[in-house]
Amino acid sequence: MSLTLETRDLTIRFGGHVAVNNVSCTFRPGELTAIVGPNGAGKTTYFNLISGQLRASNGSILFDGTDITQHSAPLRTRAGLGRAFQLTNLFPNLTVEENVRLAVQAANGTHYDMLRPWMVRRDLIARADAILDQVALGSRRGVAATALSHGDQRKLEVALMIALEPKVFMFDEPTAGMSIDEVPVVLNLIAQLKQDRSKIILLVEHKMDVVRSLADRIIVLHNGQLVADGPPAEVIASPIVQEAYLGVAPKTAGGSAA
Amino acid sequence: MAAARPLCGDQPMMILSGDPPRSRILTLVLVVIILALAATPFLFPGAKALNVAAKICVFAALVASYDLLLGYTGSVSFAHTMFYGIGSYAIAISLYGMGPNWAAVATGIVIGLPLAALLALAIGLFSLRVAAIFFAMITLAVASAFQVLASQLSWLTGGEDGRSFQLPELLRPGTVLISKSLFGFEINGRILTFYLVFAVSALMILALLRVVNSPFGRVLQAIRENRFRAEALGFRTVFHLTYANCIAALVAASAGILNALWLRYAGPDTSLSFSIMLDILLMVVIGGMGTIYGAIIGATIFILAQNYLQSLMGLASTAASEAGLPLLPGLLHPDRWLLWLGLLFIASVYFFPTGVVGRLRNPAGDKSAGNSH
Amino acid sequence: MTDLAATDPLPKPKRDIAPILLPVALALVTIPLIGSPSTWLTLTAASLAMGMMIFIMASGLTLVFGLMDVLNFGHGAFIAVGAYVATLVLAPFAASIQADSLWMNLAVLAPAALLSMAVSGALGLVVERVLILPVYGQHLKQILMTTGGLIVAEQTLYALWGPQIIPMPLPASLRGSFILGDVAIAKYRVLAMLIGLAVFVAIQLVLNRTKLGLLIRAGVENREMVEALGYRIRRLFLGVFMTGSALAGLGGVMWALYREQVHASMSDELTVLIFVVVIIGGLGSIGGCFIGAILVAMVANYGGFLVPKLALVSNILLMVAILMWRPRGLYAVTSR
Amino acid sequence: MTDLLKLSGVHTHIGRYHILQGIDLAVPQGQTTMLLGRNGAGKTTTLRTIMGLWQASSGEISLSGDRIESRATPDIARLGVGYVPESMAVFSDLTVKENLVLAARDGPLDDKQLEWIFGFFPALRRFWLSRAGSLSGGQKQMLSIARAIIEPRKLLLIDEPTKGLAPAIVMALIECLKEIKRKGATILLVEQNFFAARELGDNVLVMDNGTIVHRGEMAALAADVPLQERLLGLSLEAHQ
Amino acid sequence: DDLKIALIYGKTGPLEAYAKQTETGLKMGFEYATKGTMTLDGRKIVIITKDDQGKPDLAKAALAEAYQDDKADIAIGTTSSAAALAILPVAEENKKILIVEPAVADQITGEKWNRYIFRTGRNSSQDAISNAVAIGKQGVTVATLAQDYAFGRDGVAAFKEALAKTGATLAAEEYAPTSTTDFTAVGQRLFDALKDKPGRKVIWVIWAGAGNPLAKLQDMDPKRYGIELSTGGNILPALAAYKGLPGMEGATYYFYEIPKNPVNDWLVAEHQKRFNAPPDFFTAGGFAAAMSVVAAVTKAKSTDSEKLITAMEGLEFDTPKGKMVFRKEDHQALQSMYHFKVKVDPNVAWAVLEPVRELKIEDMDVPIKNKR
Ligand SMILES: Nc1ncnc2c1ncn2[C@@H]1O[C@H](COP(=O)(O)OP(=O)(O)OP(=O)(O)O)[C@@H](O)[C@H]1O
Ligand SMILES: Nc1ncnc2c1ncn2[C@@H]1O[C@H](COP(=O)(O)OP(=O)(O)OP(=O)(O)O)[C@@H](O)[C@H]1O
Ligand SMILES: [Mg+2]
Ligand SMILES: [Mg+2]
Repeated sequence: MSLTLETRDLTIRFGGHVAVNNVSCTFRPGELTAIVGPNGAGKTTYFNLISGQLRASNGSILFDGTDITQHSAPLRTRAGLGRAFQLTNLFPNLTVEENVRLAVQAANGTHYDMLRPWMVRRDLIARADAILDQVALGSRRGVAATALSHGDQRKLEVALMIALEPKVFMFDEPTAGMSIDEVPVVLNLIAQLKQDRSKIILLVEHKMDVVRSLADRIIVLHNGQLVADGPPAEVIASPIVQEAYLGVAPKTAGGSAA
Repeated sequence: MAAARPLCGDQPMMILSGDPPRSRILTLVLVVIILALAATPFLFPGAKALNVAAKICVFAALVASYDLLLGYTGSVSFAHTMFYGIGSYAIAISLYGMGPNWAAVATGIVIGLPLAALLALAIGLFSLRVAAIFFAMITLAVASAFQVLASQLSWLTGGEDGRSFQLPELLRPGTVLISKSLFGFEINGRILTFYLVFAVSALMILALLRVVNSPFGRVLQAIRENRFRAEALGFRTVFHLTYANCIAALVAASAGILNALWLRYAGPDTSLSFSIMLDILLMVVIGGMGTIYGAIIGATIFILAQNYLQSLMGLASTAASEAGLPLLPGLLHPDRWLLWLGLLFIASVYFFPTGVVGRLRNPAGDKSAGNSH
Repeated sequence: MTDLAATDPLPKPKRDIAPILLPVALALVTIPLIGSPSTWLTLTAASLAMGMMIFIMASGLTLVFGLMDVLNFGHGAFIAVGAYVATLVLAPFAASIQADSLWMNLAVLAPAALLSMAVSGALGLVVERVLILPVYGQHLKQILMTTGGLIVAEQTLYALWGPQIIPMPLPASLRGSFILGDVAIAKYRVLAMLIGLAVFVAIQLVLNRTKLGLLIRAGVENREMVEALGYRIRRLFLGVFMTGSALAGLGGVMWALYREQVHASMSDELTVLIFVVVIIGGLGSIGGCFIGAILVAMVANYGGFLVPKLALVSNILLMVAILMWRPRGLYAVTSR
Repeated sequence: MTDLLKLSGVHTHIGRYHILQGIDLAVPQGQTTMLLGRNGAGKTTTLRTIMGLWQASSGEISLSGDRIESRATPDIARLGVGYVPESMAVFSDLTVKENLVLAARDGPLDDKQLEWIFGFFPALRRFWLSRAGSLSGGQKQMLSIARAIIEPRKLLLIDEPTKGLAPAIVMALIECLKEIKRKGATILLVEQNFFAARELGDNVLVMDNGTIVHRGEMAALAADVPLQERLLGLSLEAHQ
Repeated sequence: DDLKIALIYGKTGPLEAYAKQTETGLKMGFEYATKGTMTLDGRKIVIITKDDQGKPDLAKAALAEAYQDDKADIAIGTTSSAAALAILPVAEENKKILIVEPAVADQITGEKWNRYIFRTGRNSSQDAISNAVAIGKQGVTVATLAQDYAFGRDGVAAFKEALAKTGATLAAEEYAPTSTTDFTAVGQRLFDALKDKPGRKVIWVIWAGAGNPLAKLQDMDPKRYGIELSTGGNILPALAAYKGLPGMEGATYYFYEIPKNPVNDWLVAEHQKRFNAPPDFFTAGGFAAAMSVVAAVTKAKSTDSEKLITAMEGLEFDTPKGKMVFRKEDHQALQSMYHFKVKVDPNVAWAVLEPVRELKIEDMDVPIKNKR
């Protein structure tokens, strides 16, 4: 199994603030790693560093044996790093279907084809429709992305990443704002992806039950630092998670959890 | 082969790249415009009508190329007339310098087009990385610098006066190709030039239609909508934008070449001035942004207005004053035609927010949905 | 680590003074290049005054374009209108203008300027309601609307006043220069400098002492949310637009007096310049606009003296240089 | 008990779409009313219609007896309505401080109120002078909530406040809202997190397809698993 | 049939004010020359006007239209020099006479000339030379300020050449962009170039369009170095700005009070009567164009282009500026210019130009620049 994603001493500073601080970690295929940590711990920033939206101040990122630290975001996506955003980030005035078709097209490598009309590419259209059905958005095909409700936008966000057919999936709170009956759709999807043992899956999630049921491994970020790494049960039980994250022994005015 | 079958039957659709006008009235209007343009030399004899028709052709192509940038990539550039000017000047300078022969025409094309593309490339690579409004301002600055340059290099460009030149024998008005006795019409070099302009413009518009309806064109739309997301999907947007800029620049330069050939003149006022830039903007918006067909309609409406509004107003003004109406004659005085042009700018936004094409395609005019964000 | 303890006082913003030092540095660097101290002083004083005059005209645009994000290509119309309106007052009182008494001159000038501001402000009201309101947030349509408005305004001015240039003589007491040794400082420029400073201080105070600046920036980003916080943003935008228009009117009077003539398209020579100043300063920053205006004037004057050929492109060079140093202008108030 | 907010027969159209199809609901004074429902049910649209951000095409909306359905958004806000939108809508160009300065419409920032908010959301203190646009997702959510509670409001409309918040902060938020309620505010809360809903809600409304399909007490719904399954498509207990 | 005269001019756009003067002058000129009958050679004079907005492409179209669609016999125009240059070939293609008025570019009767082109207006050289003759003398030192583009440079070149013949010396040539608004820098350079020179010192300014460097230079107080300012004439509204420059000398094309002849007397009186204002630069120009047409057709007894050309070469005709002659070689109308001195009269809205002397055709050596 040669496909690995590794970060070495990954660091980024914004002015004086170190958002991700010396994080070294390796991710392997067939393993779903959940990344947890308080708000502002640096989880999204860590993703941004890996997928290229931000450039590291220090450290390096290795993917599939190559150092991609200096690669641009599009290049990393093409190399197989897929990313779904925490704050929904779509093509607002294009329809749901057009949104996905673009991702399918990107996965297909059809970037600069300007000689053939789009219509001719029936294969791409069919694939886009299949993915929409997969995330239960088939009925909303022709609606502009901006007219979707928040939960539906979250699903579309996930659909875009699936359409990219990446080797690494980075989910950033995929279920936030999704209604309880829809959550299983996404969870099943992730579970399905897990079946394919050749993919690396990273999941940022604040819902602990989701983490518990899906994760093979949990890493904990706190103040930008990696403070725990291990099997779910062990990590969740650790004092740092209990205290700083779950707020079981709260320092602020929080009440006790059920 | 099964997949290809139905498409073979769809030849007209393929010429239009699968993006037909999608409205019966629109189709009708387009057909009328195109037929009228094609038949101008026979339907409307006289220097003026032919001039207007040629100008419509040139501007339809020019505006379509601008629509590629504005309507499809969403970048507001003020440097488009610069490319138009490069085409014009290239042909003018080479015909002026080398004399009226085909080698000079070829030289003009061979120098003008790559120069335009190169400059578009440079502007693209330097400034497409900055925010939209800065891009607009940088292109504005570059365009005005280019204008200064054109007026400073007067030994080359003729400065403020521009360059008048002669066409190769074949294209001159005096060259009679088919004499009047044959059809009752005389086909001379001027009419041949007109058809050259017509054909090349039509080809360019069809090519642009193909580009915007290709997978590449979809990516441009995606960039317009959300550039950041397009990057995250793996599209290297700087390349896409640069290609789009280069294509637009090439078409604009070609339109410039056609215009210079038609006018036998190139100068700052006819090809570089900021007011032409604004006219182009207006034509895009009247016609309908992001539709390509809008370019044809916008150019037609605007250029007809530009050429006939003044005389029309003269008639209206006389009529109004003869009818003894107060105030109206003054407002309709032909010298005030620019006032009405200004009102046209404003009215276009009010009444055709999605352009004529948008209006015809979607008569309901989905207004409130536009406010949703 | 960098956690603040709950009792620490909240941090205070830092001042960014590099842009302020820029014109100072520029002035100092040119001393040896120009050589003659009197020439240098003349040029520097002239630049400062010209900068203030440009600032007066650009200040309106920096409110409207920089802060409110309205790409107003018709700003020049307000400048012209202001100038024309001033002639209404100045023409009947030509005698007091020609009298060589500062007080008599000002007694006519001040009401003329105030009337200009009032009229162009009122025009701003109409323009905002009719042309701008439907197109907030849509740059392209703003360009069309305001260009259309500019054409209409110009044509109306032609219709009312005729196409010819109208002379607008400088008051007698403001002609000529104060001569100190070999240094000449035009009197009118001293007045311009005073007015420019006053405008600058006034805008700064209003924006810093109130929430206005914040509100406008927030309103540009998300109008709905500002309304949901209980602010009547429409009225505010209207008010700011009118202020911008009135400032343009004032600028028009100042400029017309400087050029000693009035013409409907008198602002054509200024439009690009003013946009450059607003961009250099950083969108929405009054301070940046102020420094930008002075820089533009300085580069034009020092450059024009040292390397006259440079004058052709000095504004554009300056803009490119500044944007290379700070891609969003001197002070990046907004992230647009 | 009086109803602070009342909607009757409210219909809302967005463009061609008919989204709210006759909403009748009442929010009792001093209580927390939960608005539940699946994605696309129309919860957000309901809040936006109350806030005047969408125009109700018919029906009545009254706030403490005054009709507000045709008032402009700022006027509704000035009646003492605070709003936390679903998209958070922090002003990303402005700093945290400036966001809060704007939110305190009636005067300067009140230090005591500020310290009280910092108690729940310490991150806001830490990033006091940072651009709101650079905050993390959860921090933005905190700022958006802080903006609504920086001044006392009569009515708070809150759209999914817990999404993206870490469990500890969810706790803090629950405490915070409880305290606000104790101080007399009325809350209409859209929530997908059932744990939070149960902790906070006095009453519950369930929406589907642009109408209210259930109204009742939160405690009753929390106890009735079959009802939950019928209304919300899933047992809530199974879900944290 | 009618005698059709087409007037191509920039009636709308930036040159509107000039164009209107030309039109008025032209109409009054025909009226005067035909003694109010508006008939010539037995044919009724019909004036067709065409607006080119000062744009070369529109001017070309307009002239082609005038010759081809409207069948104009003679065309007159146009306001902008660039547009005038662009339409020269159209006259040649259509083999019809074009009288250029009031565009001033030298090239019109220079390298871009063709045999169908005549010009009643003055050319830039005439302007520059008359100014050189007016201010140039042994012992005078001159520095020039001009716009930095072809016209400014050509004007200075012609001026320089003529100045050399007068024995004056040229100390500096400064060029500033047309868009210049602040003249402090260039003023300093001019002062530096002149201030230590002996004798009379003059800064000669040639500046077309709106910008007005004179007042700005004056405000910098050139007198303290004994420097005088000088420039050519201008239209009346622009002369208002000369009020701050009493005593300034230069040479002008026309000022309504200067020429003393019956034509001008009629024009001034009649114009004052009809418009309550004296005639201006371009009124006189339009008037002269009309007079030349009448003289030419009367002499040729035809509007056939060839006959007209023969008749017009060397043709002498009266104008508000006195006698003009179409020079045979380049068809440029040679004419008097006027050396003036500025006087300020508080009752007149503009500065009054007092005649110093008339620079007659013989006083100026206007080079022939066309290749015939
Ligand atoms: N562009 C930036 N400039 C300055 N600070 C930043 C920037 N981006 C992120 N930060 C800071 O870095 C920290 C980490 O942010 P990040 O978004 O990674 O948090 P997170 O772990 O994803 O939190 P959440 O669970 O709330 O989404 C935050 O405190 C944030 O304020
Ligand atoms: N701007 C809009 N244009 C058209 N339709 C819209 C628009 N906004 C929302 N809708 C539609 O209105 C319906 C209700 O949306 P709303 O956002 O109110 O749902 P919601 O209950 O808040 O869902 P969620 O839990 O996903 O946030 C959805 O079907 C949605 O697609
Ligand atoms: Mg995050
Ligand atoms: Mg919602």
